[in-house]
Amino acid sequence: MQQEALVKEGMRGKTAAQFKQGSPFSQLWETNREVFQRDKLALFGLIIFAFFALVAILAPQIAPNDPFTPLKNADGDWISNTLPYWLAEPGEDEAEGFTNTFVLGTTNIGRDIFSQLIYGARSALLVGFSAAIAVAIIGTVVGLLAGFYGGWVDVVLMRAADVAFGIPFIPFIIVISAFFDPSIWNVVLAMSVLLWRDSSRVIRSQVLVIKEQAFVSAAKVSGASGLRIIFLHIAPSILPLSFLYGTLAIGWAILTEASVSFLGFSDPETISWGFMLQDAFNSLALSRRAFYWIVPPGICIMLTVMAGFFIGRGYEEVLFPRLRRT
Amino acid sequence: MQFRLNPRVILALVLVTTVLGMSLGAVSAQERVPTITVHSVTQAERPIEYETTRLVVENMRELGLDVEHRALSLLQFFDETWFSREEGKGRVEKPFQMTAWRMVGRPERSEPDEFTYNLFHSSVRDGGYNFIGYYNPEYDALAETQRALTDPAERREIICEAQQVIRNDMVNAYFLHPQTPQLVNTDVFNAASVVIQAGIGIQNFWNWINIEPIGEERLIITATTSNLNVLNPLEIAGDSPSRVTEIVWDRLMRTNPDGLPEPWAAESVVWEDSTHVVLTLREGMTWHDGLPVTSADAAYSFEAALAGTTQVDAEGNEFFRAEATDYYPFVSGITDIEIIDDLTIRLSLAAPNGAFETSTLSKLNLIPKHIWEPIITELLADDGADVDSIQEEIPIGSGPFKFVAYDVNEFALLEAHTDHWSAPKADGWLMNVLPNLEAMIGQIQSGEMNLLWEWPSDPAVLSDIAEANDHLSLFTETSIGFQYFAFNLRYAPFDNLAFRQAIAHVIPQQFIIDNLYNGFAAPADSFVSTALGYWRECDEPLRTYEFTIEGARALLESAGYSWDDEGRLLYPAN
Amino acid sequence: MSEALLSVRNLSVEYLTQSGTVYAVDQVSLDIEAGQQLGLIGESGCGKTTLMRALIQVLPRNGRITSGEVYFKGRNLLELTPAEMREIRWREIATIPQASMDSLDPVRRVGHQLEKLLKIRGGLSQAQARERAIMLFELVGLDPERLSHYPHEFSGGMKQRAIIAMALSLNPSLLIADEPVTALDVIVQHQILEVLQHLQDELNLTVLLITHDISVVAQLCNEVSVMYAGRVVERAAAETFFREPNHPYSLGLQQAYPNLRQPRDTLISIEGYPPDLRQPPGGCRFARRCPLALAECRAEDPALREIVPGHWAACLRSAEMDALREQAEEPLFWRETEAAREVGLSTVAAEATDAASANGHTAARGETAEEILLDMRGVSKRFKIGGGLAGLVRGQREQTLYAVNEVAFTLRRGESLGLAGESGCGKTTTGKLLVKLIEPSAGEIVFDGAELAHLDARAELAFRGRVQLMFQNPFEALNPRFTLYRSLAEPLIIHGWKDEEERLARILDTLERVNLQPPELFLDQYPHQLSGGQLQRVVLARALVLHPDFLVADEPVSMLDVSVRAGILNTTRRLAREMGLATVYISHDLSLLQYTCDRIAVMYLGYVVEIGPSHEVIANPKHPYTQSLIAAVPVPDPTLKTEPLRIREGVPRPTEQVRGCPFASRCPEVREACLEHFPPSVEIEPGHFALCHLYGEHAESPPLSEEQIAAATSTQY
Amino acid sequence: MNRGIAYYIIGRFLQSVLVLWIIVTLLFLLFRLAPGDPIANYIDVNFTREQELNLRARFGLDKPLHEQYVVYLVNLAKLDLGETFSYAGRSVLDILAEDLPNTIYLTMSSLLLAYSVGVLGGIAMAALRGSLIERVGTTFTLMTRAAPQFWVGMLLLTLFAFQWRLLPSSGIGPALVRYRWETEWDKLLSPVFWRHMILPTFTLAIYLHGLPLLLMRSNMLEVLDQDFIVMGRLTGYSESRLMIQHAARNALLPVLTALTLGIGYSIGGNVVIENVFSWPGLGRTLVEAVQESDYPLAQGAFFFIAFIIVFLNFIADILYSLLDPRVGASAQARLS
Repeated sequence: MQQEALVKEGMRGKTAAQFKQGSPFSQLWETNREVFQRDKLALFGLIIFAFFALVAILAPQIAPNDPFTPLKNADGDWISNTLPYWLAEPGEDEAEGFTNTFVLGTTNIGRDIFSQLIYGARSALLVGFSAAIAVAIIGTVVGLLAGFYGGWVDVVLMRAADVAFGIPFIPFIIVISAFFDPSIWNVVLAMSVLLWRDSSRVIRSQVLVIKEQAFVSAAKVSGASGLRIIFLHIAPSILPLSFLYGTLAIGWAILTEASVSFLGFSDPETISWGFMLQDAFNSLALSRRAFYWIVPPGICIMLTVMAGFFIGRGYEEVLFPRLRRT
Repeated sequence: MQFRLNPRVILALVLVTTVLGMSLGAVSAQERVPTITVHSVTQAERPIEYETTRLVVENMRELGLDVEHRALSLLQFFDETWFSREEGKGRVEKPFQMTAWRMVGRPERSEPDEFTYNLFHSSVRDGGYNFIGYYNPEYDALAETQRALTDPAERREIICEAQQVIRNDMVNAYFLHPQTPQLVNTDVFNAASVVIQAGIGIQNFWNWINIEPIGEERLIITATTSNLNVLNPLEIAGDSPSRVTEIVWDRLMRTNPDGLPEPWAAESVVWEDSTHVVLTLREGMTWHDGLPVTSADAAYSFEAALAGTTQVDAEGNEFFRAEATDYYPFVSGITDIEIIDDLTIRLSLAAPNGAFETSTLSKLNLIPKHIWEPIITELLADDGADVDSIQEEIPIGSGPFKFVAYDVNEFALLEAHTDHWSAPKADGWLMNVLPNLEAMIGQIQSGEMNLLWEWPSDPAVLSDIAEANDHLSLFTETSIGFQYFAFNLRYAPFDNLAFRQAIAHVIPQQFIIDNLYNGFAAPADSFVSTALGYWRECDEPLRTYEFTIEGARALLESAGYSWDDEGRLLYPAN
Repeated sequence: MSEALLSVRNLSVEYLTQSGTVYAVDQVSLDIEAGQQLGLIGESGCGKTTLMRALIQVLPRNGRITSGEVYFKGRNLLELTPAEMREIRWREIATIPQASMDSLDPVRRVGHQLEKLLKIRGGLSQAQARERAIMLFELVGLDPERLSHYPHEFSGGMKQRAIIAMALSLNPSLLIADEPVTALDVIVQHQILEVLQHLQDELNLTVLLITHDISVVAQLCNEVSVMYAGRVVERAAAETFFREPNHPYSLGLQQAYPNLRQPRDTLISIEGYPPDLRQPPGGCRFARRCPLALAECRAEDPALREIVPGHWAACLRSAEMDALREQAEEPLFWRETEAAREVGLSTVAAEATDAASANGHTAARGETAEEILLDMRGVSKRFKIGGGLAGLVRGQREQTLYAVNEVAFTLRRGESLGLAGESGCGKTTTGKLLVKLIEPSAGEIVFDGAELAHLDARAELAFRGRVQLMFQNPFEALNPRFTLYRSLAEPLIIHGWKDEEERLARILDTLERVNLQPPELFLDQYPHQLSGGQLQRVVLARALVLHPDFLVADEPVSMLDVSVRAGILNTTRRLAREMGLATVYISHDLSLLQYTCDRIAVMYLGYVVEIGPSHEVIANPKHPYTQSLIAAVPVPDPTLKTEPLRIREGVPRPTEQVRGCPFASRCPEVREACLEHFPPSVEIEPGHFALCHLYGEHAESPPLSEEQIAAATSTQY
Repeated sequence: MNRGIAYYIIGRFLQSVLVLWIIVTLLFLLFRLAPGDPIANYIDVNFTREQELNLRARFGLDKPLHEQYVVYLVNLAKLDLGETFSYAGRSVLDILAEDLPNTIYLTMSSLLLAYSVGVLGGIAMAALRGSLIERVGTTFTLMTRAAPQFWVGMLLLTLFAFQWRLLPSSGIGPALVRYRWETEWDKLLSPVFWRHMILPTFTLAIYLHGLPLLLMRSNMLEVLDQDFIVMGRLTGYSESRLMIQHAARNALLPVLTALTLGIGYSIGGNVVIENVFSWPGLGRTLVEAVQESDYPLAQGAFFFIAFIIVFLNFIADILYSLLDPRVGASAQARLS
């Protein structure tokens, strides 16, 4: 019956172009969609990223003030240490010669905290995503090469990973930041130099598993070259793992950048949430109980990092279904 | 994974663009003033200095200048400024152009010679403090003259003249003397007994011995944010160790609260002539280990500072290597040390030195010969080690406080040396290292600490605290140190007086004092602080450079500078 | 039935899954009387394991019992509290779970686990537990010294023995064994069966044996139940069942697999696969695959009825069965099922060719007429493991694994050769050498006149186009991210087929040849959308799409359900004939090789110990090892009880090369010479060689005494 | 212990030595080839060129790079980390030896707290899988892992030290108490020391408990699905016995390894918290040394931390192979 229907549809006459070529990567999209469809938290994470990405892109439009320029009152003096308008005593601002419209108040040198928070999203996402991309790429390439070629390639690359595991993470980044230009890119670079270690190991072991699968041997028997096997047969299967480690690296990178900024080794020309906290700490916001200054950057860091975790967990559940809750 | 172009590549690109721009603009005869780099340390290291620089850089841009603000960590900052004075000789290719700088107010700097000579004399251009490369024979003469004079009034006249020259030449753009807010717990101490030293504040020798406990707590407890890494009478290690060494080891003379030297461990200081001085020790002084202080100890204190060996460097040149590197310059003018009797010695100088009492007799620590002679002898035999590698287990001095315990970079605990002829009123002295300012203000409020003298952050915080806590009294003293912008006078555009003056005009002195320092600073116009009243009593006031961008532009215009269509500043036509 | 030990009444079990409710067990009733050994047979997914787990109530979290009663010694187990149920478990009903290899806690010593069980569940003291543990180990044929070993130090057979010991530890009234010998090598399998048989006789155990392998049931059980799609479809005494199966499914199963003792020319292939239990079809659930199905079979759901006393079947035509049986035993008849028609098996061409080739295959071949395609000349493969700097940093001592040793044979065009042996004998490595997936350490492989080691890049590509490999596990053999079209096009793309339409035409043609009809239907599918049997056909299609000269099939059907194995074998065999393909089959299963191959080579520790025409090797084995292997194969006939083996289980690790005969340590016929001299390869009959001293110059060498044997074998075992 | 494991340990040891050597070499290159003169900050502005040369000679910086490298390796082998720039006459080892115990106390107490809470929490989460409590619990744990440690420290500091003045804010104790501590025992027996440790310990533990908790949870879930647990159920063991004695024991192995690794990483990662709470440990010294450009000290502290990490990675591997009988054998079993 089925057969007859097919013939009626004229399937017999179909040309090659009408069949799915089935790009090895076409299912990746499916996997990604599955992650976010299956896991509400992962979707929530994605929404958080989208939100901060939007904030970062539109920062100049959203931020009421320049994050660096101290705000000045009518006399030209800086409006420093102002409480958020919703906490401040009404009328105080007029007496001081300005109108308090500051959502989160101002710093000790009159910078708008809310605007800093918005611009902070830029460096957070920049650091997070560039580190994630670097980690995913390095980890994937290293894992693929080590796993596929084995032998000396494997030994060398995995010993390199061991070395990366032996290097203390935060101290390394501190030393790099202190020795070279204090730049957000140096922090990203330093993190990328180390963070691939986890992903490469996991990807390598996954490659070892896939490599042993019959379809890879089949490709070999058919005469496929090493590169063809790596990119066509193995890579598509381990890319979700790369995504997983990439998303986890987002959190790591943001946290690390914050820590390094906090210790004072970051680029002073770039506003980041870690920098804001450092500024607050060094400007004695704690003793002023300036929670409006201390709490928001921390929450923002936490949210972005958690978004990464959520998405990572989503991937984990799809990749390692054993952990799935039933 | 190239994330960022090497800054040098960027620099090269900028240079190429500049050159291109210049060749394009070759139709106009005049040349643009090239991009100026202004150095400062990072915001994390010194936030206020950083903000000031930002502000000034903004204003310089108003003059039609292309200005880059280069904020660096201390290490790199020094590399690119102090160590990069001249083209081709520095640690980096390009010599610095303009940089934020500061001179910290140390007690020994109350003597004007230090700044007068060291900052500007042409002999210290290559390696010394005159890193800006100031060269003015007329000034050199003034600096040398004041050294030789022993009469204060005569010296003052010369020093006033020197200040005039520097101010008029706009060698450095001074803008303020910081005022350090300091707190004393008046529940613990009698407020009236606090002694403030001019240009320094409450962290002075006189205060430590005079401040009077009135209650149960009889210990002076204070803190520092900086390193407390060595306690050595022959080394000047930094601010915090100096606080300890100056009270554990006595000195022959001491700078009094007004900044002038007076006899201390020496009962009398008698100048036989301008190159010979006789010093007589007080009777009955003892070292903390109980032995008497004798003239042999005093003489040995000088000998130890003079000790050293002649060595040959890699290129075959001979040089003298002093063991006490830090103190050697202070005593190098001494040609002979003579013990006259148990309490008396006589020093002979190679040349008259007006600052000898302040910069030598008030600086050098008296050290016990019985302890240090073996150490120095051993050091002289050893090529590698300097005296600064010595840390005594239990340091022995003869000062009003004696050593109890010390933990590197943690704390130093001293107790009163009750046998001292001027024993302190407090029972002891404790300084903790607290890099965390939050902890510091927590402790001063809770009483864990009762005297706060170092405050590298927002002064308003301390004044608020003083206001909120009845038991805390606020003291402020204008520092003898100062903040300024240093220009590299060797190269264009800073080799031009009008240009430098224009820059001086765009420094918003009062704004910085009001906003960045919250009023805790005094305007500066010279390397001699207004806190040093005596040396500022000059006939003529110093020239003022008020904050005016318009004025600065007018000044430049009258000096032949002009602006191109894009508003960029152009050099005068030849 | 009143004296039944266990009585299951109308039991239904469901699983809640994301894609719907699976009605895994549907209204099943079952009885086991004390002392009875009931074999429960069925394909995977028919609900037998679920039934077992439901009996003792250890269903997975998403499973639940929806109706029915389970009476055990008169108590309804389903009404017990969890604590009461726990008491029943193991004490009364002990279970040997499926995959029992992993059922031991990996981080505790086996003895500890056994003793703990005896103490906690059996209430014994430590000393008593120890004593009983030793006794139990002896009972199952394990050295009590092994009590202090960890599970990973046990071989598969030993683990299974340990599990049996644990199952017997509390003297349960009922022993449930779920696939107790699956995944074990044939000799080990035989020995475990011997243990079970022995225990049954000794202890008069009541056993519920769950398996897909009817031979095991034939050997162990006196009662048989067949499950299909969540139902019991037949129940009979073992002898009756094997003599006169009533349900067509039972009949099909019995005839679907080659039988070493009664070889058949063509096997029955039960095309299709069991229905989706999320939506069980109305009517008879087997109707789609049944050659006897009538229109009413699709409408009426047959109940399990007693046909003759003690013989129950759920088939509308069970009354006519005696008459239909002969017809139903004809393989071609099974091509007429609805499922078979759907995959196009009924097409006249396929039928004709399959039948023709099947009939022709045993015909003697003129050896001279055909050219030699492949020549293995003393090929060896050694693997170095560990050692060197890499091994040093990884902490591995250098070891050499002698996987394949001096293997020599030739293969002619169109000829088929079977490689047999236990796991670890080097047959898979030989297969990889043949297709140049790995390079030999010594010796030469000459393919069509060219030495494989010295091919240049172009020649190698050409070689790759002529040689193909078919894999054991069809679920892994295709890239899960490729559509079938892409998978099939890959070899063509690699070999420079640029024209897409030509590629498509070739692919469609090949799919048709492997009986996937209509081929277009499959092209857009992903592997996970196909059943195992279909997938294996796709794998075959991919192997053949380049029209190779030579095919290596590594355990081509071992992962598939019995019902579809025959279909794959038939198709492969037919196509090999059609395309003039030389074929090497690799299998642990001699009956399969006998069915498919012209010649059989038996491997042991990397050596070919015997090679010869299939019928010769099977009917007249010369090498003691071959003899053991053949003796170990279970027979699906309860009347033919297998003999106890004289060979010990366990293949030693081939990490050192022995001086004498590699088989000496296990050989029941071992002679003195066997320990000293490497055996000669003796041609006993024309084309039938054995690597054994029994036929060579040392044939008269005296047999070893027991002590000598013990000394000779202790080093390795 | 069989020969396989012994061989495994030797192999792992050699591997650790190799890794350490590479790290040490990288460290050398990093510190020598970084922009800026290593002794720039140390050279007094009044120094003559001769004095500077002398100083270089003292720190061995006048020799060619490869000679410096050899000297450096030889010294490291003798555990001679050189002299500090900024602490007069004190060797780097001396300073670090003083810091190390403090870092270890803080690390161990926080890890102990974190892992006890984490393991128990993980078991509870696994037992409660699917419940609301589990969802809230794991989300909270994720939050603690996502929150910057120093920020949590700042908040705790504000509340407990500044607002309520319940706990001291920094250091290990007032000098007046400390100078009487002559030995480590005096310190450890002093309640003052423990009071000072509370805030940093909790701050760290809040962060650290997440890993063992999540790991334990997922391990438990994985182990609970394994055949030997099914077997246990078949044998009639009670669920709680299975949960604790069988599943938890097996699930604990990776957590123990994580703990061993965690010690190393915590010592490296405590840097931030040590600075927030002015805890005189390796991390604070490292940051100060970097800020002060005290190269020998920074290099020494870095080496110390790296050494501890590599050593504990080694220990973790060994521990794992001893605790899990499969691992030692797997080196062999990997053969087939």
